[in-house]
Amino acid sequence: MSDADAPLRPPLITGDKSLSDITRDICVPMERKPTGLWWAAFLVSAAALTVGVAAVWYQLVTGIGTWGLNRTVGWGFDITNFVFWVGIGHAGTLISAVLFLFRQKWRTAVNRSAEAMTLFAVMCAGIFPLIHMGRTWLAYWTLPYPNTRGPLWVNFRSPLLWDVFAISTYLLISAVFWYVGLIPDLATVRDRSQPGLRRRVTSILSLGWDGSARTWHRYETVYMLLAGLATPLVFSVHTIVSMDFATSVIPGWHTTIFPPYFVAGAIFSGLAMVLTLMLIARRVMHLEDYVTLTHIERMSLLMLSMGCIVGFAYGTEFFMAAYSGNPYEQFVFKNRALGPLSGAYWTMVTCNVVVPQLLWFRSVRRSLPLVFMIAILVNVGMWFERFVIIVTSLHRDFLPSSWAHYIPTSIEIATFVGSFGLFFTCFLIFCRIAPAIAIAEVKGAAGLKKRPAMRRVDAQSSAVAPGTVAAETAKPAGVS
Amino acid sequence: MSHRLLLATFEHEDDLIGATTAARRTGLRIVDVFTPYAVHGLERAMGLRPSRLTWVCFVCGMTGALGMLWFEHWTASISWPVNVGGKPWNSLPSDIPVAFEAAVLLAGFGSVFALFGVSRLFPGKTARTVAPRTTDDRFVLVIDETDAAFDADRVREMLEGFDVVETEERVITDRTWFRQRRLSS
Amino acid sequence: MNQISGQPSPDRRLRRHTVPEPDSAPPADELFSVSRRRFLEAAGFAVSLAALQGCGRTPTETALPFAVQPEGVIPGRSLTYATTCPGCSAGCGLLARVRDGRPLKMEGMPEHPLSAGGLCAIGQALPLGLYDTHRLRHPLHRGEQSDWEEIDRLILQTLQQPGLSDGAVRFVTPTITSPTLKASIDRFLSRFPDGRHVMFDAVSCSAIPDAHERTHGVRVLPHFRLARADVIVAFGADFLGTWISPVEFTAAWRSRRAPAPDRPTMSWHVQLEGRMSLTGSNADRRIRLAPDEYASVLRHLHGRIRSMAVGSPPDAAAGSAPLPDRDLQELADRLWEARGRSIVLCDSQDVAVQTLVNSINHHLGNYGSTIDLERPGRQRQGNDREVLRLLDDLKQGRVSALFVAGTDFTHNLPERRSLAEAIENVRLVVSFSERLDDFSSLAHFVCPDHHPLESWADAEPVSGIISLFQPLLAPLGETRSILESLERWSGGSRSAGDIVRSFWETDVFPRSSAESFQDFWDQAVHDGFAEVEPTTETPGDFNAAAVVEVDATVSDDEYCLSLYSKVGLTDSRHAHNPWLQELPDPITKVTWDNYVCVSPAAAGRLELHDGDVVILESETGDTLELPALIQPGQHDRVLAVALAYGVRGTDRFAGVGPRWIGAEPTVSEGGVIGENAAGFIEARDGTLRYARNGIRLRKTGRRHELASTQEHHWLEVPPRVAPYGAEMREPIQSTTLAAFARDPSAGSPESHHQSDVQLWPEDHPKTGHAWGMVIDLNACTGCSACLIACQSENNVPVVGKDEVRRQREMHWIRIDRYYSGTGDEVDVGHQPMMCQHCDNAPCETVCPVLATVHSQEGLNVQAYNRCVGTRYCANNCPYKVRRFNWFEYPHEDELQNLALNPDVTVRSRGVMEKCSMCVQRIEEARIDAKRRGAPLLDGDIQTACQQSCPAQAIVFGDMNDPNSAVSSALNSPRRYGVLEEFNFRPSVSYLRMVRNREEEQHEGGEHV
Amino acid sequence: MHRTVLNIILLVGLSFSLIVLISGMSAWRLPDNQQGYAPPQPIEYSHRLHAGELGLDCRFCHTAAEHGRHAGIPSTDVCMKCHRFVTASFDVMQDELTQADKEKRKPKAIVSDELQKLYDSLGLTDPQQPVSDSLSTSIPWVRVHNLPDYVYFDHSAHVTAGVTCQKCHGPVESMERLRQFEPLSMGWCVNCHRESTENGINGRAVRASTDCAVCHF
Repeated sequence: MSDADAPLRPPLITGDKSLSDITRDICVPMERKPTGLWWAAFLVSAAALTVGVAAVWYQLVTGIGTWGLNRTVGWGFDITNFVFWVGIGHAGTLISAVLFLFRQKWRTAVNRSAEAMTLFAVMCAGIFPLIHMGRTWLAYWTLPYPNTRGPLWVNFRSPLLWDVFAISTYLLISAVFWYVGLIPDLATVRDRSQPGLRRRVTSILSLGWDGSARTWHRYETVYMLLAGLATPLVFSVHTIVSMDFATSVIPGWHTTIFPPYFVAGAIFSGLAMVLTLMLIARRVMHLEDYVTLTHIERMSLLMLSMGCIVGFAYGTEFFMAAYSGNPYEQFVFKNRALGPLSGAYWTMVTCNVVVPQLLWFRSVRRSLPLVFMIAILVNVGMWFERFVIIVTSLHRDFLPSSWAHYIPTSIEIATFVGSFGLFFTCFLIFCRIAPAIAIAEVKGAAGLKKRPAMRRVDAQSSAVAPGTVAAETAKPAGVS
Repeated sequence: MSHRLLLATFEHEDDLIGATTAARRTGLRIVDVFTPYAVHGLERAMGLRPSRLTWVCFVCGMTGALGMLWFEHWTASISWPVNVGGKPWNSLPSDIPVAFEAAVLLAGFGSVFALFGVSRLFPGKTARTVAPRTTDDRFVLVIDETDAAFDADRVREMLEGFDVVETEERVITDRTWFRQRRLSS
Repeated sequence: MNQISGQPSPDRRLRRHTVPEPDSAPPADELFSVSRRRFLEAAGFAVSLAALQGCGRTPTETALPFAVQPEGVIPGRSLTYATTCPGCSAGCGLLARVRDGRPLKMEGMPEHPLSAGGLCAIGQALPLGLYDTHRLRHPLHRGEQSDWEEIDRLILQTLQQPGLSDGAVRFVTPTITSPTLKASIDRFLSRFPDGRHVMFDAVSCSAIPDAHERTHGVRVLPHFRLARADVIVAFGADFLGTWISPVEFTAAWRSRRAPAPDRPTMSWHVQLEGRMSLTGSNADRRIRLAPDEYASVLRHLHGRIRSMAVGSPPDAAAGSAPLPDRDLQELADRLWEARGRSIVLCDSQDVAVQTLVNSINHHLGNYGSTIDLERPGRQRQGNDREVLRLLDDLKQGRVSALFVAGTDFTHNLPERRSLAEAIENVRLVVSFSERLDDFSSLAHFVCPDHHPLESWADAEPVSGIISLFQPLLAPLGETRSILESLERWSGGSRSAGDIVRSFWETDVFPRSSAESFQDFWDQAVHDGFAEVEPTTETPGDFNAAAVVEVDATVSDDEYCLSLYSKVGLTDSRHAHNPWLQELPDPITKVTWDNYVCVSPAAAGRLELHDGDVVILESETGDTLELPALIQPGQHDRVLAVALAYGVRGTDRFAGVGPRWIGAEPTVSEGGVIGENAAGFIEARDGTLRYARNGIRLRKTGRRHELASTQEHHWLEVPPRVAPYGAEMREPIQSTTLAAFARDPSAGSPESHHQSDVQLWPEDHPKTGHAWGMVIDLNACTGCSACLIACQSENNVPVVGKDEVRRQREMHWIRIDRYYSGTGDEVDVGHQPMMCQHCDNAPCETVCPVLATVHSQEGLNVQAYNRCVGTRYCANNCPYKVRRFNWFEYPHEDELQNLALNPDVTVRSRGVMEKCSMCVQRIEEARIDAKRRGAPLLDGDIQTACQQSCPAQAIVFGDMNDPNSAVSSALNSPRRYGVLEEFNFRPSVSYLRMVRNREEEQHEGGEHV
Repeated sequence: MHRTVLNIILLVGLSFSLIVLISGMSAWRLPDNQQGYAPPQPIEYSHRLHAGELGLDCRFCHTAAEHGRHAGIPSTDVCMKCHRFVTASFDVMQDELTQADKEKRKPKAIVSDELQKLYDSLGLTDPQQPVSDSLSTSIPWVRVHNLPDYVYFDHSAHVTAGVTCQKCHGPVESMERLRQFEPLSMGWCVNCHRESTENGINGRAVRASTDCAVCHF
């Protein structure tokens, strides 16, 4: 339904913009010199990144022993962070692709940064399985390439190998999706720029885009295909990530509920991250006209519903454990809630289930500070969810003799901080070098109609039947 | 061979679509339209057929899925069968995730590269924008003046009915440019 | 290797010494380097890395062949030599596998009449003690490096000084079972008018021979024949762990503990003890009794048994017993029922108490059946009265020369400081220590003895069973056998080999029935031991008058301290062996420390937690600061501390394990591992007492983290998180003998049968061999010998205390020790746990790179060089037996690296490892069989853990061979698999534990 | 016109470099592949002469190959079995004999340079002298066939199964200086194992397992 046809809905873009206003508004922030705020943010992120790089370097040189893992808890911060970042990475694609397929026009305000976020989050995520390997330098052995060892292939039965394919496919497809979306905008930037570096780079990267309708026509097809591919991909990736646990034998991991549970969690955490970033970007980059309260409210509602789904999953896990009659399973869940790591469990429940219930109130949804706070808490809670799933299941499994504790070391924490550093550094650089909002899509979705509308009547005198024109113009922008 | 073209510039997509539809109705040969964003309905106005890139995507996806399934089966039970956890040689269910990923990867890349190929998009290509603002806020309709149905006055009148901002006649000789737009070169 | 079979095989003939003796002693400085060079040659393929790099290839490696090939040496194949274990005075038979000139692996000798194939952790750890850079390589004169000629000259010169040679010359050794050495010492001392040989055992049982002197007229240690005992009642004696001859006793004890469905009988073992010992943890009935209560209970028991035997009235003056009357009567009745087939053992150092024990055994008619005085043991000869007299003499300044060999004299005695001062006044102090220990740092001369694997010696642990030590390699340093040192100082010049050989010719050969000495000698060298006529010391008749009234009053002191020796570290000599330091104590599972064991009740009173530092204070004002450890099953009044800690020089382990910013050193620089508790040994009535009253315990508020390999010790899950109806885990299944007699499969939980249903088609039929293992939990005592055997065989690294504390110990086989019951009365179960080689292995499925897969013979194999280290396999292992190389563990000590088994890859950082079921041995045996052209037979392959097990609890073999030992063990009704209800299909099975009890089973099987 | 010429030149250049590249590929090896390695040895020992021309069996010197894991580099006293008497090449010694015969003198002892190194290593002044362990030093032969530490190859198992030495070591009897003939990569081993299991060795059925633990433990 077109916004033009639905006057009750508030407009997606406020502030009475023309097409070139949109171009200017979006391009100017990246053409200006960076603000002090940007620099401050950048320095903080870069410092965090440096800390992370140092920690990873030390770990690679010295050994995984610099992490707090042990013979019982083989995964801790590493895979927690991995799943956390993958989860965040999912919202980007979901917002971009799923909302595209559902013709939700408000996505245009956020899809570019959401996609970039996906890309950077998946980068951060991908680093963890790499560095968590005892011999990172042999990571390429997980690829089935012809070799002189027989050839010795890989184990396609291992969920970790599925992960390799899922994560790399996801990274590549996200990157392509993002880049394809960026091409017309790069052309716009190119044509705005003075001769110089920016122009040279954008003209290479825009691949000679000239705005031809024929190209646009194919482009739209491919974009829709990519969106169509990315949607099941998102589901498959987190399904596969969940299978790392679900296909194992460890009580607390071995459960069929994990794929939908993980996907819901991923969307949840992703939405929270997008909200967090959008609220910052909106403020910092003065995009109040593009990221409106309506957007925020809709995202909040989505987050609320995801929070409820996740909460339902938590409950279901307990029900299934109790109902299964499997003492190991029952123990793991009781141990989660009441054992030595119950703090993590209750943090998770509070942040992910209890706090989001505030979003039932419209006043909360429309209060930016509150929404921001809730989004941050959901991020925290979702990190703890992964921690709870991984560590509390591992630390006390079948044989009591091998029960163990897990305390992260400074190196692990520094690595985690570093992943945030990487994410924000990349994001801040992205804001400086590429249009943070999809210009062409905003223009297309803005529904800028000709004023005054009566002018169209004049056209009747020409060879065109007015009714046809009106119908044909309205339709594609609307329901179809 | 060169073509003599008429470039009509608009400010609004409504006008553009109106003008394009009108031009096509009158039998004019629409060489191309240049827009800053994907204008919905334009393809219908221009009479463009649905893109066949969907087929490319489908074929690539199927190739990826079937190829990967075969490869997984071949490596696990023909090339070097290894007993992994007592699982049967043919572990089809565990082959599905990777096959799916391969399908998506190949389909995605296949269709994007097909798009680049068909639309002649490649790094280093010099963009031949007909007007600098077509990537900002201008819509340009390009009509073949060489065409037999072209009547300069009627066309101009029609365009003005759609609030044309500017019209310009231009001779273009780039053969590639023609070929892409299915003009004889 | 088929040295196990009775028939001499070609390999057995190779058990001769081929290593040249260092008789033609080269000049002093060169000795080490020359032997090193020769050693390198002997290594055959000792490979030196040259830094030359040709054409971008890997560095050039040179291969040095022998110049002259010794006969019988095939590069890369090990030879087995029969010798004797020098780890303690028990004298177990040893088969040393020597590969390319390096002794690498110590194995038990199945033919040996005492040890019967087992070897304890100490014996297994010998190679690391051999390749120890901290062993002295030169003789020392007043701390300075010297040479033997100089030393000999100076010592002889000093000995001739007037006033010295006619003064008191004392020669201190621990128990010497070697007749040759004893003769040499006697010969050396015979030159002095007041020369005396004093035997001092660091942990002595002097009261037992003393009591026999009183009751039977001979001061001997009887030979306890546990294999003949149907009822064993032990007061504190940790005979399965550390007491006298644990390997022999374990084998004997185990022989009576194998109930079969058709013969459901086993011995009844009651342990009365204060602390929780390994033996107590294996007893059918364990009664908590403080050491100062032994006398009272023994007196009551004695009274009852005597009244049954001779009809005299019960001991009326005994007062009230600290034991319920019902229990006492049961003990007395069952002992009496099994008279002649029972035994009462006691580790008390009170001679009066031991005479009571003798009297009980006498009335039960155990002498001559379970207790052998005709062929007495010589495994403990220490005489505390003489030691105390020597200490007195030293303090009075009456000793002019002191020679100490084989023991760290001052370290193991109380009042170390005054003793050290007294020693300063002795004019000649000579130590034969192999390292600079506490005493040798006081000595004027240190004349380092060879490592026992480097020299000739002999031993007669039990009268009539005499065994040989033969050198397995040329000495690594410029050391000298004590036999040779004494020979030089007595004016002779023979080599150690000659000394032993000529002693055997004159003194041992006449006791044998062999025709010629050469044959006798050759056979003895080949077999490693010989059985000869015992040297008889006819015991007199039982002297009832010797049994005196013992003071049976139980002190009402708050605490009673029990000093004990720890399994694996019985002696301060072994404190330098990192394998033994990192060996988890079989009961507490703590490594790298000693500590005060306190009962849960006492800990509750003082609000103590594991690792809280406490101060022990004796009545005499001695103090000891140690971390506390809460020990379930310990008597509330008992505090237990292990001896043989706080050994000088153990700060060498400061650098053990990985080094990184978060690492804490195992021991601080200049510190020692643990604290020496010898200061609390009490000398009373002519014996050294290891139990004393009047101890005060104080909490300091400081903490000292203990490194334990087990965090949760109970079969019960913590009640707070226990699911309803599943409060207990069931890795260890057990039943009672009564239930077993009714139904041999009693104790099997209903729901836990492995299902035969498979979800998918069976694509992997095992047509060839199918390797499997069965572990009899009824036999396993938890002694942990297998653990060190595995470490030695499989190059398992030592990781240090900090890593153990982080729960990253690397042992491939661990002994899970579970308690069940309440905090006071607990049952203990020991369960060896290693890779179960599941047919449906969860680890294999999840490895992305096929680094762990299944072999066609049912092994779960791990290809280290393929592993990328995701640790997913370890996470998915339900038994948590996979071990990850968190760091590159140090291999900088080149000498220590010689202990590495060249048949097993040394794993690098970042790869997973685990039990391989000694696949290198399987492959070796397979190739051997192929070479012989014969099929692989059951018993051709023995895993390292199986070989070492003194209780023979582990059986390994081909499950597809219906006649193999493992197949018959698998058919036992006691068989079960851990977690088998999950259908992992483990190749390792366990045999359910049977306790000799009457009580009914609980619902669904009794747990431990 | 110019463009066409340029295109032709480019095309020719491209195909030329492709040919060079492809021909170079055959000489290109993966980092760990030591195939073709033929380092100079401390003594210029000729397998061609001993194993080829004189027809000595490999196991005459490499005695351990049948009995143990390592084939063994022969100990130096093995050389002395012949070289106690043969101190130089046959032709040179023969010439000297003839010459001495002609000149009616005792033949001079002729010792070749390479064999002199052998005698030096054994500390012999006269080849006829008995070899003594105390005087001798090992000859530092450079290892040619060198598998990684985590690979356990057993010579005796292969020799017993009937695998010829040449199967892995190549035509050593024609090599003046020993050269690694085969790649000795894992794939090479595995393929031989597979082939042997399928076709047998010398017509005898064998079971050459491809389990990891056959070589890696």
